[in-house]
Amino acid sequence: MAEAIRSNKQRSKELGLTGFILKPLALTLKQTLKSTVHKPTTVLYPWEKLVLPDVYRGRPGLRFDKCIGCGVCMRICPNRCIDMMEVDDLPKEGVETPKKVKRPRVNVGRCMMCGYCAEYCPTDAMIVTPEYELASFTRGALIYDPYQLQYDGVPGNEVHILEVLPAELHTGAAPRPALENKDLPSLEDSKCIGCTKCAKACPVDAVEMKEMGVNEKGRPIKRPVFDNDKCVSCENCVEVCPKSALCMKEVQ
Amino acid sequence: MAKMWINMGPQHPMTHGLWNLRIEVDGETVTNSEPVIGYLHRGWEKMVEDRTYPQIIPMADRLCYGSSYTWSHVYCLAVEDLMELEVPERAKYIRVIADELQRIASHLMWLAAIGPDLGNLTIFLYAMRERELFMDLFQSLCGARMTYNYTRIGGVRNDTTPEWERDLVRTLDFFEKRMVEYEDLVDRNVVFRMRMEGLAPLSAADAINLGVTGPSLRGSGVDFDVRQDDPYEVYENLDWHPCVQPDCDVYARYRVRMDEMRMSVQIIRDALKKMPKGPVRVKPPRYAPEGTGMARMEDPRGESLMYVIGDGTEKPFRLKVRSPFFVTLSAAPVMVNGCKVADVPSIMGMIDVCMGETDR
Amino acid sequence: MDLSLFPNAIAMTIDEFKAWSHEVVDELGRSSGIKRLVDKATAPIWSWAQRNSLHPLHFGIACCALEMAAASAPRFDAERVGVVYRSSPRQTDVLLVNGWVTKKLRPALRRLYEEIPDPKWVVAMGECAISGGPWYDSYNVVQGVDTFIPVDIYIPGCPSRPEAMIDGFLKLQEKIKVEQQGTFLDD
Amino acid sequence: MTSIDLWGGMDALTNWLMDDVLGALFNWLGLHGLADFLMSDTLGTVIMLLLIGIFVFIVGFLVDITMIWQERKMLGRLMDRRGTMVGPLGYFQNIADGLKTFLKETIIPENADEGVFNLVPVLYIGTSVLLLGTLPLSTQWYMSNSELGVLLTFAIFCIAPFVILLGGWASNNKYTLIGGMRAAAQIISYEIPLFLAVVSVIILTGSMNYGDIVAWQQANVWLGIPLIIGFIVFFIGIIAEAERVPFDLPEAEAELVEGWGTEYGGFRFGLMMLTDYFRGYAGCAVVVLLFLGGWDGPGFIPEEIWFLLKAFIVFAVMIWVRGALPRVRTDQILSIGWKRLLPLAAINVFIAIALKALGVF
Amino acid sequence: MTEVTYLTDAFTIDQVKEKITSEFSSDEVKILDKNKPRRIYCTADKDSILKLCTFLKDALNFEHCSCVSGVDRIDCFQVVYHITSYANRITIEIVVDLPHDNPEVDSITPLWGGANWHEREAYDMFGIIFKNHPKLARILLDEDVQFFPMRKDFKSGGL
Repeated sequence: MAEAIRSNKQRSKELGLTGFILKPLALTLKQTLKSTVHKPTTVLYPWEKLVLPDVYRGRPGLRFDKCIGCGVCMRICPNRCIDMMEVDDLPKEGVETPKKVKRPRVNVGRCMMCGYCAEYCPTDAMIVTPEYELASFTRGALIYDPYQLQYDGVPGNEVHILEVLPAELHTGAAPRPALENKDLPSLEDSKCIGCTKCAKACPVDAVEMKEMGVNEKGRPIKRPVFDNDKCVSCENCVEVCPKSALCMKEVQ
Repeated sequence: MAKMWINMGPQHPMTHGLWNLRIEVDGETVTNSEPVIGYLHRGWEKMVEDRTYPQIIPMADRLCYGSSYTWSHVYCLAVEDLMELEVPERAKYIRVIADELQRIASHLMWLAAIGPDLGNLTIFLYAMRERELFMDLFQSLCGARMTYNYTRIGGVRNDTTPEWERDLVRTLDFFEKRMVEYEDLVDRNVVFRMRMEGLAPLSAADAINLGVTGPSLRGSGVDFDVRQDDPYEVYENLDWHPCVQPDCDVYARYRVRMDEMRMSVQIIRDALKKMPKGPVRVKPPRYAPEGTGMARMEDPRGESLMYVIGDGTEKPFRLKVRSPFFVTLSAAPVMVNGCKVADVPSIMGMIDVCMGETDR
Repeated sequence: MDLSLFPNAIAMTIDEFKAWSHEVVDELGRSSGIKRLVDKATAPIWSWAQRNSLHPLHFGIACCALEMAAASAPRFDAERVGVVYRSSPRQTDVLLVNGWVTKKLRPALRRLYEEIPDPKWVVAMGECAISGGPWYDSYNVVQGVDTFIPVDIYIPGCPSRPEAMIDGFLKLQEKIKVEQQGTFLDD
Repeated sequence: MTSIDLWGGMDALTNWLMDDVLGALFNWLGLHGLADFLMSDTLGTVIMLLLIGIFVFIVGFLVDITMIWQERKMLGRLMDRRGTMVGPLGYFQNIADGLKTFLKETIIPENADEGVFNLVPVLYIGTSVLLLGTLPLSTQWYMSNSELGVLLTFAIFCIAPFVILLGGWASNNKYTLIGGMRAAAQIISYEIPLFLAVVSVIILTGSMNYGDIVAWQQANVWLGIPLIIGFIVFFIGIIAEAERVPFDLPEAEAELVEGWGTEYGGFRFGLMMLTDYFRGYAGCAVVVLLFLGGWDGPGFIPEEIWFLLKAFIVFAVMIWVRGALPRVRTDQILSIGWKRLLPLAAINVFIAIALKALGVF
Repeated sequence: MTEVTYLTDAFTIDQVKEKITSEFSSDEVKILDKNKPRRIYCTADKDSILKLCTFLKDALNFEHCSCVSGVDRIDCFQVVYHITSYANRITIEIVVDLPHDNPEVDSITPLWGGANWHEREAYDMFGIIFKNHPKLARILLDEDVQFFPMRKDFKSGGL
């Protein structure tokens, strides 16, 4: 280490003071000539625009048809600026009265563009868009409803999680997308009262109620059964369960 | 001249950020000074207590916006220490590369800031032009210019693409040539040297006692660098050495940071060669165990430390941030007393102001 | 005012004379319609001048201040659009708020707003200035600058890109073009 | 050496205007008494002087606007960015800046000294514009061609620092007070080497009139070559005089917010920024007149164009120095002035005496 | 200017541990058995913290006080000291419990100047009083603010 210190001391002396101010003057003259002969490195913004990489996180964008209204983005958003909104579905040919669907509405005036909604979205409906020219005259105009939020992005805009489980880190396992090692809801039989709320709440209806025999008053006892590969671990059922009989079982 | 108190106040071109240096002036020389902070206090540590562990990473980016990557990195290190989570080897190398890139970008921001302080706008423009190159690198790696949200607990967000590594090498070569230009403009300029040499001496004993760390400490000849004395990630098996300057004036602190930029380029090149293949991310547990976790790291401004207490839920019970500039600023009166009013901006500029981490 | 020699002369002090003559000239211009004509004719010139030289205050709060600095860097040179940072509030037109406003800063920012001479505008840059952004539940951050200063342009982005800031200034120029503040003859 | 004959032209213009147009009109109307008064010589000379003053000011003003544009554009290119782009080549940016200040509300700090606060801009701008009157552009294009031209110029140049001191005190702001005191401190440091350099020029040329100096230089050699040391000392002194970057302590951006001009807003600030460049132009003009042979150049270009070309080149060097060097501290400028510039200036005077005594020139 | 090099009398972790245990009785300073490279964890009693710190600074050349953090454990307050030694390359984490009603502890600013602002911040955020601290005043919040924001019983709502 001592050797390193002395070399730095010489370095500052060896830089020296050649000609007092000639060096900076020469440098600035060279730069002036260079940027007058061929244009300086300025990007003339309103006319020339930089091409941003697909990964760039401008405002969040929504692919309307891919969204299943599960609300994972609402839960993961650190700023709580996403909320689900009942809107009519996009007009399709065969359907006259579009049915009501839940889609995210983003308050862009509060979103810190961290990209979490795109990362944790199970169906890659929420994506990151390279749009940054969002200046507006009023604060209200910054609350984008699902229709305004639409953006038909390129596959590069989707954000995927490719991770490995801690247990199999040294076994050389290839990283797998998040949905393969997702946490799954598990049922505590004693608390469940069979109210079928979780079945209604599930956006991908991966929950169906099965009769498990009859209780003492003769009515059939219904217990939810989870179809594990359909489930997107969006925890709607865990939240809506009145007796909090469901909890997410972590995959370690 | 009667002594009078001047507020180099919250709105002042010298303060890069919002703080107020009250100096007592007798004519032109400063006799007493007292920094007043708290203008940017947003209660970060209180807000962190009702967010889950992954949600805090973008918050940690916004602690010190000059070097946001290093802060989310030290947060992830602290939580991994709490959860005893092992990070894949490739992720460690990528984190070190991103750390050193952020160090260069932060030092370039500091170099840009001292320009207007000393009265010359050219160095501001040149340094910002190079900083754009590094922001492009980060932009194509993780999608944002300044607040990257790139580390995750248990690794990094996405892997580096071969094109990105090619751009990285090309940018580093180009940057080495531009470093010679900065030294032409500043080191070989007698007016800059006149304004910097022999100014605000901070002896090694004072620096250690006052808790100053990082380039300001190494400018006083103390050979302490967290990457070397308490190595984290993969700094042990990279060949580099900390840059130290023996004479403890403003020029030494400037020299240390310029050498550190070159050292960072050397570290990145070495890390790129030794980076293995493999996964970059591990699925973190959702609930942190009861207990404490602590991590220390070499931030461009000094030693940054995070102390996290987990209580079994998915939110931290307490998260304490030790900001290097918070302590260096408390040592500011020692440096500023006795110098001229015209020197205060150059001294303050040289210790690389960042108010986001100071006021939390 | 001494009216003893009224029909022939009136004794006035300087200030009274100044006020009186100002009043007469104003009255003359207003009644004869010249004032409106001159204002109508010169309005586009003033609005062109105001649009093309918006000097924001050299006042950085947080991360968006770095992007404001990057906006005047060689790549996105803001001086092309007429944006030069002045360090004294007396010589600025635009108060660019670029960061979160805390309780301690609010009175200082309000005083800064008052110090800026009259045709002035406020641009809230970044989520923290628009709505308190990531610090929505902080005990010390004001949730949005427009709670205590009238804001003209909101530029989202955390931090907003330098181009977004220049885009914000271009929108501010459109706003100035539409509502022409301040006329030549009335002050 | 072709040059625009300002006085002859103005004489003809006033005569035409007075005698042929107005005089004939009033004679036609039958108001002979008024017509005679209009045709009288005294009124003619007054009107002529007025017109010459207006013309000289307009040319000075246009050159000044061009210099502001040159500074912003060249500084931009020096820093690898585009500089101003409003209007053709960015020329209208200064006009926009100037016009905008007309509409700004004038604010006077509440317990500032009202009278002095208003008087300072008047004095500062007045004396700086007065400088244009003393500087000839060519043999015929001048406002006053007095025998003691050089002395008059430097006398007017030195008024401004005291006005700055007054302004700094009047606007009741701690920063401006320090800014004003620095202006006073700065004037002591560079004045004496500046005048010694001028003295060496006068020793060689023998007269203080600009016309004679330039004529002497046309006859012999440009004074910049024999008195190269004096030229450098003078150039550094003029940069300090015009308060440009290496020595712009009174208006130091970094530590004193805006220096002494912090409290001036709106129209006053616009004119004061304009005046800084008036003083820059006057400084360049004196450098060209004393050391670079004034309007001495090959014949096919009029003398004024030669003069302005050299002035813009000298101003370009000033911008170049501004781009490359940071600001100097107050005590450092004093030490430079006394320890470095004064000996050089003294050596330069000896050289001048030696050249004169040996009869080389 | 002497360059400070740190290869002189460095101690290993075990030497430091047994020096501390030899110096202080177990109820004053208890070393926890959690061990990580270059880290020592221990808890200390309220009154013996100043004695421990002077011992660390003088005998075991711990030169740098990295961090002093306050914690509100609902039933009691805690002050956690992280003290680093450049020579031994060790960081020691000392946890001190304080009663919840009047949290008071000796200040270590006389030993390390760096702890000055950390202690002022702990006072500002939690109301922990540090005896004979040179200037114990609020540092981040305004002087006239009455509440201590980081305490668990203070509910922070948007302003």
